[in-house]
Amino acid sequence: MTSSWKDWALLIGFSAVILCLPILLEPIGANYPDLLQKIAIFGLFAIGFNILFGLTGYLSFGHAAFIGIGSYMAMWSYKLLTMNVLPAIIFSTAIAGLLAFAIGYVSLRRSGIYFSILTLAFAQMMYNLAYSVLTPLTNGETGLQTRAIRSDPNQSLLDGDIRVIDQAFGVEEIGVPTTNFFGMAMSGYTGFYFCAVILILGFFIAQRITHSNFGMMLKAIKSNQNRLNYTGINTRPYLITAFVISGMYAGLAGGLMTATDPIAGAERMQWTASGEVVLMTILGGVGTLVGPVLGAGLIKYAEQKVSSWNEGIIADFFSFLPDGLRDFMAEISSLFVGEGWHMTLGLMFMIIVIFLPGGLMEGFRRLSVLFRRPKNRETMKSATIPSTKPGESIAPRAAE
Amino acid sequence: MSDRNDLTRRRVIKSGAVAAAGAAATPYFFSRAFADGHGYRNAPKGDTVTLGFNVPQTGAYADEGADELRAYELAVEHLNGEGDGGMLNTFSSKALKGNGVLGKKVDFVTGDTQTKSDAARASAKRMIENDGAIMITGGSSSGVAIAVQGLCQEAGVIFMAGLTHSNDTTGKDKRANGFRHFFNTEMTGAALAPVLKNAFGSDRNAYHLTADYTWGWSQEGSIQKYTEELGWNTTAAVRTPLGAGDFSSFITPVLDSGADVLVLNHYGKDMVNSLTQAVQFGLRDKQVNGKDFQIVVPLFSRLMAQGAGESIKGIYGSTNWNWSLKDEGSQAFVKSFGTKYGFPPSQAAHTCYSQVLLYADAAERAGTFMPSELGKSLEGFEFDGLGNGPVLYRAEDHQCFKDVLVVQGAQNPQSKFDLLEVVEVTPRSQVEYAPELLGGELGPYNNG
Amino acid sequence: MDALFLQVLNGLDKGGAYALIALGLTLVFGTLGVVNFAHGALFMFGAFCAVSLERIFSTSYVTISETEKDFLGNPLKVDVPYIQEWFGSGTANFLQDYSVPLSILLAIVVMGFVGVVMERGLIKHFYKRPHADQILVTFGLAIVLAEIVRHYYGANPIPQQAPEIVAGAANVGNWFGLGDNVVYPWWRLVYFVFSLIVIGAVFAFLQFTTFGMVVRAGMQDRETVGLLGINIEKRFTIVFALAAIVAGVAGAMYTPIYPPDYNLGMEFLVLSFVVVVVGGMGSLGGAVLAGFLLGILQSFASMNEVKSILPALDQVIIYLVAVIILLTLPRGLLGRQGVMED
Amino acid sequence: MSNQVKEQAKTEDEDRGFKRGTPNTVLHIDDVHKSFAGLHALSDVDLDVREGETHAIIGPNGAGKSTLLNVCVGRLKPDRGAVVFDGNVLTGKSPHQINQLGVARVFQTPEVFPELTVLENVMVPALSKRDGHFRLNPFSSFSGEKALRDEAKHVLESVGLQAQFDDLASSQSRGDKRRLELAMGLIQHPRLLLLDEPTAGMARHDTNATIDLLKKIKEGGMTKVIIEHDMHVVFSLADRISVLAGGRIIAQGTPEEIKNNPRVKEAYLGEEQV
Repeated sequence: MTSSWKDWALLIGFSAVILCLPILLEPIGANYPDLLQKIAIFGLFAIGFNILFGLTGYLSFGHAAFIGIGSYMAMWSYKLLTMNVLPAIIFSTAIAGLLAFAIGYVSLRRSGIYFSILTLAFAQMMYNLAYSVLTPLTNGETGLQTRAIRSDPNQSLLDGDIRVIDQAFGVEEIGVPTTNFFGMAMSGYTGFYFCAVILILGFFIAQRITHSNFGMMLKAIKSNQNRLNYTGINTRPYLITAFVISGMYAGLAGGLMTATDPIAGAERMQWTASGEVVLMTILGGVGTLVGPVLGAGLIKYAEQKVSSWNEGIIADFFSFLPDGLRDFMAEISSLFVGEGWHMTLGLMFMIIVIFLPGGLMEGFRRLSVLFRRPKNRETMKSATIPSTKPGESIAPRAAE
Repeated sequence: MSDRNDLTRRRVIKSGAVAAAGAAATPYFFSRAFADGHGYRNAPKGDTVTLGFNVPQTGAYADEGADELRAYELAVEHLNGEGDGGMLNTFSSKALKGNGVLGKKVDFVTGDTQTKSDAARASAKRMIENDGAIMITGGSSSGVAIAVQGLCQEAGVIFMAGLTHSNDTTGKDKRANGFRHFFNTEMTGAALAPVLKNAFGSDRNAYHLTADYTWGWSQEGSIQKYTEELGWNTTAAVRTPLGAGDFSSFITPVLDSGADVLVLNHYGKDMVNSLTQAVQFGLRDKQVNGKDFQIVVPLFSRLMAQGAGESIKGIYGSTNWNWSLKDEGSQAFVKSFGTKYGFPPSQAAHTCYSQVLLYADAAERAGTFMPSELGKSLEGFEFDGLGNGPVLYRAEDHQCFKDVLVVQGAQNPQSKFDLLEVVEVTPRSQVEYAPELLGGELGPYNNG
Repeated sequence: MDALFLQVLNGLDKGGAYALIALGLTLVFGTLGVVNFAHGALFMFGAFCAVSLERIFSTSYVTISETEKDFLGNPLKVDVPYIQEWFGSGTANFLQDYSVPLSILLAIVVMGFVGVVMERGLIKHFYKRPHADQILVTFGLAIVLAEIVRHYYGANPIPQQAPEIVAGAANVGNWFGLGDNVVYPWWRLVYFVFSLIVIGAVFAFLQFTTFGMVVRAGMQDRETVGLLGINIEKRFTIVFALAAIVAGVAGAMYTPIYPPDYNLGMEFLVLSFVVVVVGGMGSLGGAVLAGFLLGILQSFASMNEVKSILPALDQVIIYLVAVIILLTLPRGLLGRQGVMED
Repeated sequence: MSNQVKEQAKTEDEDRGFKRGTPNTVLHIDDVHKSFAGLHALSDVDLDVREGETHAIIGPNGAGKSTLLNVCVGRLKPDRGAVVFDGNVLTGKSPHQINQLGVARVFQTPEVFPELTVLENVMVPALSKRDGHFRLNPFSSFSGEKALRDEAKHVLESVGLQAQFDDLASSQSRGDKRRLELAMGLIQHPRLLLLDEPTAGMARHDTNATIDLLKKIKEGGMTKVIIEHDMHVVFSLADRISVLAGGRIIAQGTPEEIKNNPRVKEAYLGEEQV
C-alpha cells in the first residue's frame, strides 16, 4: 500500500539523517559526541513521551521519574554486575516499565490537569526522596557514580563496586572502568552510534505503534474518549499500556544516559526535567513522529552551544563591523547568547507557538504547501486543524 | 547596570581565536584521543592553549558564576602579559613570565553548569570534545564539582575545582586528575570551633538546621565534631529540604528547645532565607540559659551574604578568602580586579583566579600539559603570595592546606562591599588532618 | 501546645501566600480557560516592584568625600539620595522605611499595566488554542520575564526591610496566655492579615458587584456568558489584570520574609499549580482552602516530633497530600465537573 | 427478517454466550426509577422491545426520553429497577460493556472523533466489534485492515458519505456528521440500535433520506429504539410506540393506537398537532 511505502521511506530517511548527523551538524559546530549523544537520547525520550501525549492527549508532568529510575537501575547494574551496557539498559527499561505501570495505574484514574498534577506529584516525591533520605541508594546530591572494585567487603557499595559478572570473567580494571558494549567503549562516537541505532529502533517501534490498530485507539481516545467508551472500547487498559510504553522509552533513555556518561543524579527527576520533554515535544510538533526529535535537538543545541557563545566569540563573529557598531552588536547579542541563552530559549518557545501552532513540523508543512500548489482539498482542510496535521502526520492517510 | 555594561565592553575587547580553535578541533574518540604523538588528550596544536571555564551562568548561583568568570578572564589576561599582572607579581613561584604558558597564548571557552551535575558534565564534555579544552575549572557547588571531576578523570584532562566546600571533593570522591584550592567543612570545623568557644564560652547548646543533602551533612558533622570536643552540647540537628524557602516551621521549635546557639548549615539562597527569617523571629534578641542567643553560619560567602542584608551583622562564620586582607597578594588581586570591574572580588573569584595561576605555573614547571606530569608538579607544591599565606598542595589528596579565615558580619560596614570582617586567621597547622581521615582513593592519572 | 500553636501560625502564614498566588491562577483558569505558566513570574514581578521602589527611593547623586577612602584607597564616593535633598531627611527616612508597604501602590499600577498588556498582546490569542500551546507560550514568557529581571537586578537575592515599627517579633504568647517562647515576627502577622484582606476584597468584589457576578457566571459556564452579548473581552482583560495585581501585591509584601531573586516565580510555579488543583479547578474557595490546608500540613510535617517518626515527610508532604486528595476527591476539594478535565 | 440473518445473529450470540430471555423480547426495562435532586425524571418505567421491531419513544420536552436512553447505555444508574438486554442485566455495567453486548447508540448531538477521518471514524467501532473491548496489538497495521476498510466504505456509501472518506470528521457539515454517527452505529451490526433523534436539525430532504435509510435497515431485521420528536419520522418508521410524559409511560401501542389515544393528545396539547 502507498501509506506503508511512505512509512518505509520516512524510516529510511530518518535513519539516514540520524546516522549522518556528525557530518550534517558540522556547519553549526554541533558535531561532537556528547551533543550528538544527547540529541539521540532525548530524541528517544521525546518520541516515547509523544506516544502518550501526542496520541492520547494525556499530559504527564512526571516523566522525568522514569529517566531517573532508568539511570539509577543502570548505574546499579554497572556497580553490581558488569560494565556492559546491555544488561543495564534492559534493567532500566524493564524497571521503568514496572514503575510506570504502578504510577499509571493510579494516576490514570483521573484525566486532564488532575492527571498531570498526579504524575507531577509522584515524580517530585521521588526527586525529593532521592536527594535526601534515599541517599544510601542514590548517593544524593553527588550522584551515583561507578567506582573501582572495592577491596574491603565492609566498604559501602556507594564507594566501591563489586561487578560480579566482570569479576567472574576476570576482566582487568585499572582505576574506574568505563562502560562498554561487548568490549566497544561507549564514549565518543561509538556511544553516539549505539544511541543512534537504538533511537532508530525506537522510532521504528513508535511508527509501528502509531500506525497500528492500537495507535488508532489512542488517537480516538485523544479525539473523543467518551464516544470511544460507547463504541465498546475500554479505554483504561489502552491508556495504561501507552503510559507504560512511554515510561519504558524514558527508562531506556535514562539507561542510555548512563551508558554514555556513567553518572545518575537526582536532578534528572526534577519537574524541570519533566517540563523539558513536554517543551521538546510541543516545540517539534505534538503527535508527529519526527517533531519530538527535532525539538529535542533544538533545545539541547541551545543549552550546549548557544550558552557557550561568550563575548569573545561574539566579538569575533562581528569582527567585520566597524568598532562602535561591533560593540553595539556584541552588547545586544550578549543578551541572548552566553549567559543569556535562557532568553533565547524563552523567545523561541513564544515565537514558535505564536507563529507556528503545531510546532516546527507545522512550519515544514506550511513550507511544503508553499512550494506545492495546494491542489487537493485535504491539505486545505488540515491546515485549519493544526494539532494533528503536520507533514508526516501520524494519522495515516489511507491513500488509495 | 553600569558595571555589567562595563564588563561586557571589556570582555569584548579581549577576543581570541576561540571559534577558530573550536572549528579546528577534530572529532575525538574518547578511548583513543590522541593521534598527534603528544601522548595526551587535547595536546595544544599551534600557538594557543585552550582552558575550559565551567561556571553557573543561570540559576541561583549565576552571580557567583559571573564573578568566577571575571576572575578567569583576569587570570588569562595576566598570563598573557596583559593588564597589571595581579598576583603573578606576588606569587612565590616565578616560572610564569607573562608570555602565556609554555610559550603558548592562553585562550578560553566558557560553559554553563546550571548548578546541575548533568548540565555541568555536558558542558565540560563540549569544551573537551568540541573546543579542545585541556583543563576544566570552575563550579560553585560540591555536587557539580565531584561530577565534573569524575568526568575529567575519565576524559583525561586536569580539573581545577572552583568553589566546592564538601569534604568529599578531595575525600572519598577524590581523583588523580582533580585538584582543589578551596577549603572544606573539616577545616571550617577545626578553625571555627575554637573561635566560637572563645566568643560564646564552652557551655553552649547548639541547634543545627542542616540542608538535607551531602554538603549539609558533611558541614553539620564537622561542626558537631569540633564543637563537642570543646564542651558544647548538640541539642538537635534538624534537616531542612533544599530550597525550602520558608524556614519558619524549622525556626519556631528552636525557641523552645533550650538551645542557645543556632548553627545554619545552609549555603546560597537557603542561607539567605534561613538567616533572614531566624533574625526576624527575634532569636538574636533572646536570652537563653542566661546567655545571649547566637547564630552561626559556618560557610560564609560575601556575595550571597548581600542577600541577607542587615541580618548578617555580627554573625560568625568562615571563608576561604576576603578582599579586606592586607597581605601583598590579596592587595594586588583586589587592585587589579577592582580596577577592571569596579568592585572587589569574591572568595569564589579568588579561588578560581588562583587555580588558573597554579595550573599554568605547574605546566610551566613540568614543561608539558600532560596531566600526569603536570599533576605531579602540583603534588606537594609549596607556594605563597596568592593571598592565603604559605600554602601546600598536598600530594595525598590534591587538597590545598592554608590558613582559614574566621569572619564576622561587619557591624559598621564602610561600604556595601564591606560585609565581613576577619576575626581570626586560624593557622594552617590547626586545620590539618591526616589524608586517610576522609577516605577515598586518587587512583592513577589519566592522560586521555 | 506552644509548639503546635506556633506551627499553626506558620501554616497560616505560608497558606496566606499560597492562597494569594493560587487565587489569581484559578481566576484565570476559571474565566479565561488559560493555563498560565507565567503566573509565578507575575508574583516575582510584584516582588521586584518592592525592590524597585526601594531603589528609586535610594537613587542618589554622588559627592566625593574629602576624608574617607574606598576599598582601593581612592577617595570615597558618598551617595546622597535625591529624595533626601528634595523632601528633607525626615520624609526621606519615612519613605525608605515604609518602602515595602508603599510598594503595594506601585505594584497595583505596574501589575495592572503588565496584566493588561499581557492579556491584550498575548493571552487573548490563546483562548481557543490547545492547553499545550498555552503552556509553551506562557512558559516561554515566564523565562523572558525572569531574564529581563535578571538583566537589571542580577541573580542574587535582594533583601528588603520591613518598616522599623514591625521589625521585631511580637510576644504572641502573652496575648493568648501561652509561654514566653511563643513569639512571632510582626511582619509575618502583618502578612497574614494582609492576605486575609486581599482574599476578602477579591471575594467581595466578585460577590457584590455586577462585574463580579458576570465573572462568576463565566466561571460556571463560559459559553452562556459569551452568549449574553456582554462585552466579555473587556471583562477578560480586567480579570487577568486583577489576577496579576493580586499576584503582584502578594509578591511585593512577601519580600521582607523571602529576599526575592529572578527565579522566585519558577519556585512558586509548581507549588501554586498543586494548590489550585488540590483546591479544585474553577473554584476560588477551593484555592484558598487548599492554600491554607497545605500550608498548615506542611508546617506540621516539619515538626521534629513528626520527622522522627517519618523522616522525610516534610520533603514530600505537599505532593503526598495532593495525591491523596485527588484520588479520594476526583475534582479536588471544591472543583466542578468538566473544568480542565480533557 | 430474513432467516439467514437471523440464524447468523443467533450463532453469533451463542458464540458470545448470550442467554436468550423471554422469547421475542430483546430489551426489557423493568420498573426503572430515576430522580435528580428530588425531581422525578423517570418513575416506574416498564418497557419491552421486541426482536426486530422499531420501537419509538416519543414525548414532550422534558418527558425523560434522554434520561431513559442514558440509563439504557450505562451513562446513568437508575435509583431503582433494572434494564435487561437479552438476558443480561445492563444496570451497573459500564458503557463499553453494554456496547460489547450488542447495544449501540447513535447520539443526538453528533459525537464523532473530530480529529480522525470519516473512514477512520467508522473503522474504530468496527475494530471494537471485531477485537473486543481491549486488544493489545501495537504492531498490527491499521492500514492493512483491508476487510474492515472495505466494509466501512460500504457502510459509508450506504449513508451517502462516499465522497469524503479521507476528510476529517470535524470538517463535515452537521448533517453529514449525523450520517457518520449512524454509520458508526450500523457498522457494529448491533443487536439493538438506540437512536437519539436521528433527524433532529436536518433539512427536509435529508430527513427523508435518513428515513429511507432506516427503512432499509429495518428490512435487515435490526432491532431499533428511536427517540424522536418529528412525528413524520415516527409514523414512517415505528412498529410500536411508547409515549413518555412526566417520567411515566402513558401509552404504548401501534402507531394507529397511539394516534387515537386521548391521553397522548392531552400530553401533546399545544405542542404539536398529532
